[in-house]
Amino acid sequence: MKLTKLIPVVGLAVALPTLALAQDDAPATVAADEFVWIMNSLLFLIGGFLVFFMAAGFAMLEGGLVRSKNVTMQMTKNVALFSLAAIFYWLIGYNLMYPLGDWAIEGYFSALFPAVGVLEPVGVALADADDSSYASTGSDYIFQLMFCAATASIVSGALAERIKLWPFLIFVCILTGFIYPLTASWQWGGGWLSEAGFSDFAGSTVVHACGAAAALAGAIILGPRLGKYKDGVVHPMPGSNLALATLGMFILWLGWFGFNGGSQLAMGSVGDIADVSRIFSNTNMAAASGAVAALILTQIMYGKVDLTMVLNGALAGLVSITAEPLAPTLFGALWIGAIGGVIVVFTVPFLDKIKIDDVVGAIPVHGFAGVWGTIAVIFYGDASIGTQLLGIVAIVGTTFVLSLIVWIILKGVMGIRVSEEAELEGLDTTELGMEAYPDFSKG
Amino acid sequence: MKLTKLIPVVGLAVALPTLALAQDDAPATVAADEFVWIMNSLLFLIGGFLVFFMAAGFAMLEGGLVRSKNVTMQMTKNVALFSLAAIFYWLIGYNLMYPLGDWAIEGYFSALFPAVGVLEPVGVALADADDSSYASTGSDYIFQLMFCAATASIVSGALAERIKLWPFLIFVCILTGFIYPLTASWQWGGGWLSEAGFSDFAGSTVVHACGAAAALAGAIILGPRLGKYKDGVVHPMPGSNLALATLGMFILWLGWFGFNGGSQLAMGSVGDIADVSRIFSNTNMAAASGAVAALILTQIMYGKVDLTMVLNGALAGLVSITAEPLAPTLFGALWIGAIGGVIVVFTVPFLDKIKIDDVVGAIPVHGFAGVWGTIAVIFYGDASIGTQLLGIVAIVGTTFVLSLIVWIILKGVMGIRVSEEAELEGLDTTELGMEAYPDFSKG
Amino acid sequence: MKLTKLIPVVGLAVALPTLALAQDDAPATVAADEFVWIMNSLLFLIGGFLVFFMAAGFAMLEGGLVRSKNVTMQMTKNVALFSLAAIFYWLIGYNLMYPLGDWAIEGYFSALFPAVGVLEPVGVALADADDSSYASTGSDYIFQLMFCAATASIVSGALAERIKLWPFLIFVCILTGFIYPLTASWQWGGGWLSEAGFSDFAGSTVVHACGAAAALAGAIILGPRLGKYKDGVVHPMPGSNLALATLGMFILWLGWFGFNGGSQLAMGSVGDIADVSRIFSNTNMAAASGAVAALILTQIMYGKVDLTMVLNGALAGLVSITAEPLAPTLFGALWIGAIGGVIVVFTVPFLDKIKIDDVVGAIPVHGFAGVWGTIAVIFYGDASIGTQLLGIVAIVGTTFVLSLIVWIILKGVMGIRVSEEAELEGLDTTELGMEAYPDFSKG
Amino acid sequence: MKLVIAAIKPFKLEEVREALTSIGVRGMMVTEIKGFGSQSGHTEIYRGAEYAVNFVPKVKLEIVVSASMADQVVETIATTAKTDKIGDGKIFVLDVSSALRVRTGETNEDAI
Amino acid sequence: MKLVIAAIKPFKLEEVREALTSIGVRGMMVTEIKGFGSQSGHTEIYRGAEYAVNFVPKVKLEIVVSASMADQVVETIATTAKTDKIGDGKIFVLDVSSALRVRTGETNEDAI
Amino acid sequence: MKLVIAAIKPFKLEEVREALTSIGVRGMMVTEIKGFGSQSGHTEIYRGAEYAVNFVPKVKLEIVVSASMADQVVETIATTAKTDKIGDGKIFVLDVSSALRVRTGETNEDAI
Ligand SMILES: Nc1ncnc2c1ncn2[C@@H]1O[C@H](COP(=O)(O)OP(=O)(O)O)[C@@H](O)[C@H]1O
Ligand SMILES: Nc1ncnc2c1ncn2[C@@H]1O[C@H](COP(=O)(O)OP(=O)(O)O)[C@@H](O)[C@H]1O
Ligand SMILES: Nc1ncnc2c1ncn2[C@@H]1O[C@H](COP(=O)(O)OP(=O)(O)O)[C@@H](O)[C@H]1O
Repeated sequence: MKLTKLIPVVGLAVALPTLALAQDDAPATVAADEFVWIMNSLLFLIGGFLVFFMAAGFAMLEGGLVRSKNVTMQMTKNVALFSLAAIFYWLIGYNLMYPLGDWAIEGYFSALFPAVGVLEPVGVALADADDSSYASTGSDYIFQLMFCAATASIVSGALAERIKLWPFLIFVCILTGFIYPLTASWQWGGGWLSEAGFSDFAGSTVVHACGAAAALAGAIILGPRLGKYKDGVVHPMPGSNLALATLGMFILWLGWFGFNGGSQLAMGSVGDIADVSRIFSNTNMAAASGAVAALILTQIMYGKVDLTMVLNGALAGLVSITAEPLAPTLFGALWIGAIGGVIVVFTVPFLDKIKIDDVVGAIPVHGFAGVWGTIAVIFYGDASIGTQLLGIVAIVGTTFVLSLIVWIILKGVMGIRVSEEAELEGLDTTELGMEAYPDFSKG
Repeated sequence: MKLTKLIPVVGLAVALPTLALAQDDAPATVAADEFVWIMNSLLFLIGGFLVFFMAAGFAMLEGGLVRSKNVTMQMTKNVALFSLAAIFYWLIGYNLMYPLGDWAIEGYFSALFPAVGVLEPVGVALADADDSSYASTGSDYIFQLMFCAATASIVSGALAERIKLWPFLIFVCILTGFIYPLTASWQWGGGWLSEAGFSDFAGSTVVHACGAAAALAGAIILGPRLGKYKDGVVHPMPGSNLALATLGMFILWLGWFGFNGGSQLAMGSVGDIADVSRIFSNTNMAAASGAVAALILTQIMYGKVDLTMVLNGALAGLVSITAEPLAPTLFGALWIGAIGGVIVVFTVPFLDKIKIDDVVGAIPVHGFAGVWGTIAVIFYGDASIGTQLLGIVAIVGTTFVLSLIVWIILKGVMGIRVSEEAELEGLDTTELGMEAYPDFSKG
Repeated sequence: MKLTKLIPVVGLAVALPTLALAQDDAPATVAADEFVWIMNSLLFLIGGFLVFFMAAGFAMLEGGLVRSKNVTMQMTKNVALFSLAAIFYWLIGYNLMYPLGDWAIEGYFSALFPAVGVLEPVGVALADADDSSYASTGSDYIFQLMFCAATASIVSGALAERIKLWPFLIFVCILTGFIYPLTASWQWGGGWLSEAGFSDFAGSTVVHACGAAAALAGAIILGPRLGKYKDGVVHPMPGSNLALATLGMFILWLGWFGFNGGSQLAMGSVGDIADVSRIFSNTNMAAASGAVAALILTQIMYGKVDLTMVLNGALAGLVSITAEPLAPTLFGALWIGAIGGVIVVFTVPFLDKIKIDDVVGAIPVHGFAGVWGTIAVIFYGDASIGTQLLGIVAIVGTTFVLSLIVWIILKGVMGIRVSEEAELEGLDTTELGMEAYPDFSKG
Repeated sequence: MKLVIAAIKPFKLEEVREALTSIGVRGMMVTEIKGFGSQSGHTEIYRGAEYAVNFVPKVKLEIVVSASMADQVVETIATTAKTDKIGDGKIFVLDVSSALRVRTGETNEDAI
Repeated sequence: MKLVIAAIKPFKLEEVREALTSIGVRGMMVTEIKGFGSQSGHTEIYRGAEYAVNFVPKVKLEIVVSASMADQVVETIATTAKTDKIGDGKIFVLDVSSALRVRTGETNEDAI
Repeated sequence: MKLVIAAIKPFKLEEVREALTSIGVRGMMVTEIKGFGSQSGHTEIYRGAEYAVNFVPKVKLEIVVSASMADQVVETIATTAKTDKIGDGKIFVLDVSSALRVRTGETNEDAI
């Protein structure tokens, strides 16, 4: 054998006791409860790194859809927002989101607020695990954290090219530390919404529409980019790098397998792994049909295919299936995703019509398609339209109002928008003093 | 514990019955057949998302090797082709490829044509699984789908910078819905080729040479880019972004671990996981030696290293080992991959000599190296040169002929090539009205 | 069922015997030792492909931080170095690093030198496995190889924009085939350092500081880029593509989950998977806090956030936690990573002050932060400051001296630096005759 | 005829183009340049090292117009591009001895 | 000497260069520009919003030649760059008072 | 006034700028161009196919100076940009009939 790093020896030691459980005459076997716990944790770890990578996907998508004079700033925001989300979700969010039945206000507000997230001790035994029938706290934590960060990524895209760095980051801390965990606790923390029977498997509303609501509030307070709606006409500001934007979309699609698949929360049984497999298949189908819907629709409506809409369409398909990626048949996933794709093609111009400037189409993709996906649960899952609407209104409404308040305060206190000159010259040189593509020669 | 999303409760419920199987006096243990089924499904899910990511790899590689005036189009094609493949493989391909012993024409044509793919019910029990000794249908489906989509990605690279969007996409539907599944069924569907003893572990021929054959047929009908072979001399049209192309190659390399590793189709036993490990090691070695071979060879032949050849070399190494990534020793993988690398360095100029314009070198990489890899099986696997050649001729020949017919029809019916002016000005502005890099400033 | 590829039949066959072990009256169950072995191997495979992807991360980070006239060269170096590492680690390194207790010089030099790496036979049974209580050799091999390659990636970044291709690649062969495996064997090969009680979980020193030491030696012998320190002032040479650099950082962050998580070397027990979960959480937290530290510090010190420092900060956080990602609490990971971020902000300019030109900040990130992380083990792990310093001095010192010798010889024999003209015009056109971004138009 | 060369701030391009169109200018050549001038020299910090930014992004307009129109064109650019901030730009006028429209073969005044 | 400035369609560059070489032109400066002219103004749709594309990609050639050769150069460019489609480009000629080849110090006619 | 146009090797830009500043030049326009000249035509191999590289990257400087300074500027550029290697570049001088500083409205000599 290879005498390798010292750790494994310890590691294996930990493994032994459990084996002892088996009778002596038979070979040591694996206890079912340990197996399930191990496999569930593994699902979260795999899902965790896949969803983590979505942070890169958002960054590339946004970096490709802003103008090159704002790319350094967009990169900075994306790296910073994920990092701050990781800190504030640990500091406050995690326990606010999961009260473990311990509420300050029953079903509405966790009693574990404020308290930092704590992991299980090193080499914990199943008996001492926080939840012996679920998965390791660390794996659950890393997985849930990624969802929280996603909401902030959604906001950064919508408000790009004009918002100041620090006010944006302060908002991110509040959103990821407080707003999202609060509303999410109502559903995934076992709060009143879950009691009410609201159904949102992986978060079309809990995560995506929530992020979109925060973005919408910000877009309203912040206002459109200078010249975007000059003289009542929409003046497009084309993205600077569509190859990068396409890469971002693909990375997000990849991450979504973890986003939805991991949300099965278990793969330690035949039924669970089969379900995760269904989820993978449906998620992929919805993304594909969303893209194809946008492809065909833009060809018909504009006479030319619009790549940026196709990218949004795929993402809208993904968001649409997120509320119920398990129950639908592949055909179900196809039409649910396709409608998501159709929605973006119509809502992107719609937002422009009402003069809400969403640089990357985050609100149509995560908001409108998110709402659609949540409603679509009624077709295959068992949910009533009533409770679905209730959940949408509750989460989107609350997030919107709270965000609006925060944005207004930030605006009043420190201002959230860069100077007119800075916006015109580009945030990279004016706010950060660093061009993303400084060379004379290409790159 | 954390009362999290409601789903897991269901999920865990599903898990319980199986545990009941164990005797009461002993702790509940894991049934071996369930364990194997779970692990095999997990292998497919991991392999599935890895191979999915190859779609992004192809997109970046191609986006980097075309000129910037055609990048938006190349991105559009890559997103669209994957999405359409996902739909048509479900609609027709999957059942055409896997007749489950139920043939319309014994060993040649599935009786399940046309029929859409269907997944196992939610929370299926092992007893009700489609195949209790294999893996979940959903996991197999998502994994196989990715292979199908890869064939279309190969075509898009070869025909870049001059083919019209829609005819190309129609071809993709036919290739992924019909042609590939048909020829693949002969081998992986348990058809006549597998009966004949043809050996192609992960598809050097079944997938890669198949895609290359379809691309070759297209390249012939479509003709070279304007000016590529003006006055009998080759006029290179350098790729616009070699950083992007390099990223694409790395992503493909990453995906290949899933492509070959997942093709072990099992990891629920010591022997299987050890084999998957061998496959990972051999796959990596072949890619490395392919790259090094091209590195050294271009230095010697041209006096300068050619990065684009090194990228192709790594990919050729990967394609070469794909037909038998398990049996060879690491040394075997090294020389098999290296020869693959050598092949591209010679066949890329060769294609130019016969005036076949393959923009990214897809035919040398996937075709010539694919054939080589399939033949190389005889050195380590147990396969006869005769049956290997039979399989190559059967699959490449059939794919080529069928594709040729489709291309000719498409050309006659709607035309497959953009106007001369559009090609000269670039497809992005003329066909899509959208530049990939529109800014004055870099990016 | 689906009659799919022929391999699985074989695969499953292999699985059967093991099940036979169970008594006949009870359903076949999974043997614990096999389960552990399978899960450990799976951990290495997942960790392996994640760490592999770091090669792409390094390539993008470096490609984004060099000037566009040197991007083709940087890509070539990154692809070539990984490929050569894969070959030389197999050829020599692996057995030099893991003597399996069989030393030529007890604790210092493996007796298995030189000998090529050999994998377990196809379909190996547990009884015949190289180590029945660990994992498959193939999985261990692929995982360890990725660590080895990382050291070379570190060097390429530091010496960019002026070093000749071939001398660099020769150094890579020596570093990955000999230097790293030798020093690493002292710790992970069960050598004298591990005996001495040195603790470096995933390699803050064994891997990162080692790579940094090799880079430092090279940077000293090679000298700074022309004009970098003209007239005693630092003349920054801004990176050409910060979007690419950001992507690279995110990919590295992703890979680090495999780098640290996989280093638990086991996940076949509740304790181990829970530990891997802790590691994931701590690794993520350290990266986040490293980024935030650099974010805040650059804002305070320079009045503007420096994205390149934030990227370095995240990486420094990752390197800092690598020596002990398991034991610390999340708060521990936070402050350890944050200090790592602070370190880069101060050491990047420090290196410039002493006129050592490190193009991408590899020495601060992997060297200084690596040393810090190794020392920080004493706060949570059980290690004495003495042995930690001993290990740092031993590995960094040895690597530095050996590298220095190699660099000096290379310089004397063939010269390691491109001509002044080549450096000024850029290595892409002069050394490789190929621009990375040749188009007039952007891209 | 005259060739009017103007270096202006990039974000003023669209405005200037509109103003010129409104006074009848029917064509121009626009180039992305780096400008050096009094605006140059402010310092930035990159990875801890302070350096002077000598070149700032500008856009160069080249417009050939009939001699009679030259002054009006110069004036229009001047008024539109003006922000009263340093770096607003410069305008130069040169003589053009002949012009030709490729498509029609028209020459001089008719060509522009 | 004369400075010939020509704005042509990018894909015509190679052809024009060859034609010019064949008549003895030994040097030129090529710049990527955005052109505004009669060709401009066609509309495209971006994310559902219609907008006018005012600037189209062009390539600008700057060639200094002896006065005697100027007309031939202009003519050669005109004939080669011609596609009879709108946007073919324009050619302008200016006077050059002096020229110098850096490497040799040769001046005027000898320098070009 | 005179317009000095110089095509030089990109890596000489900084040096030339410094030299010009030291003799009192207070502004210039810098453009990235592709140059064609005697340096052109060397062959490279791309994916196995040999081809002639006709255009090499250059940087173009455009500097408007008072007539009296023109010669000194030309000379300064010439001496600084010189490497005695082929492709060093060319310098051309044209007449400028008027200049204007947008910000202040200063004209001619005062504007440059
Ligand atoms: N003498 C000159 N020759 C050519 N271009 C010039 C000259 N002086 C200035 N410019 C151009 O005009 C731009 C603005 O000039 P600058 O001196 O920076 O601002 P201001 O005109 O307000 O003093 C410069 O960036 C440069 O491109
Ligand atoms: N007055 C002008 N001054 C400078 N450049 C011009 C002028 N008119 C046209 N051009 C250049 O010539 C190009 C072609 O001219 P355009 O009017 O579009 O086509 P056409 O010459 O066929 O009418 C324009 O894109 C622009 O770059
Ligand atoms: N007649 C010309 N008109 C305009 N630019 C020219 C001319 N001749 C040369 N140049 C520019 O000068 C650069 C250097 O000239 P070249 O002939 O290559 O080298 P050298 O001047 O040393 O012979 C060319 O790349 C081109 O940009």
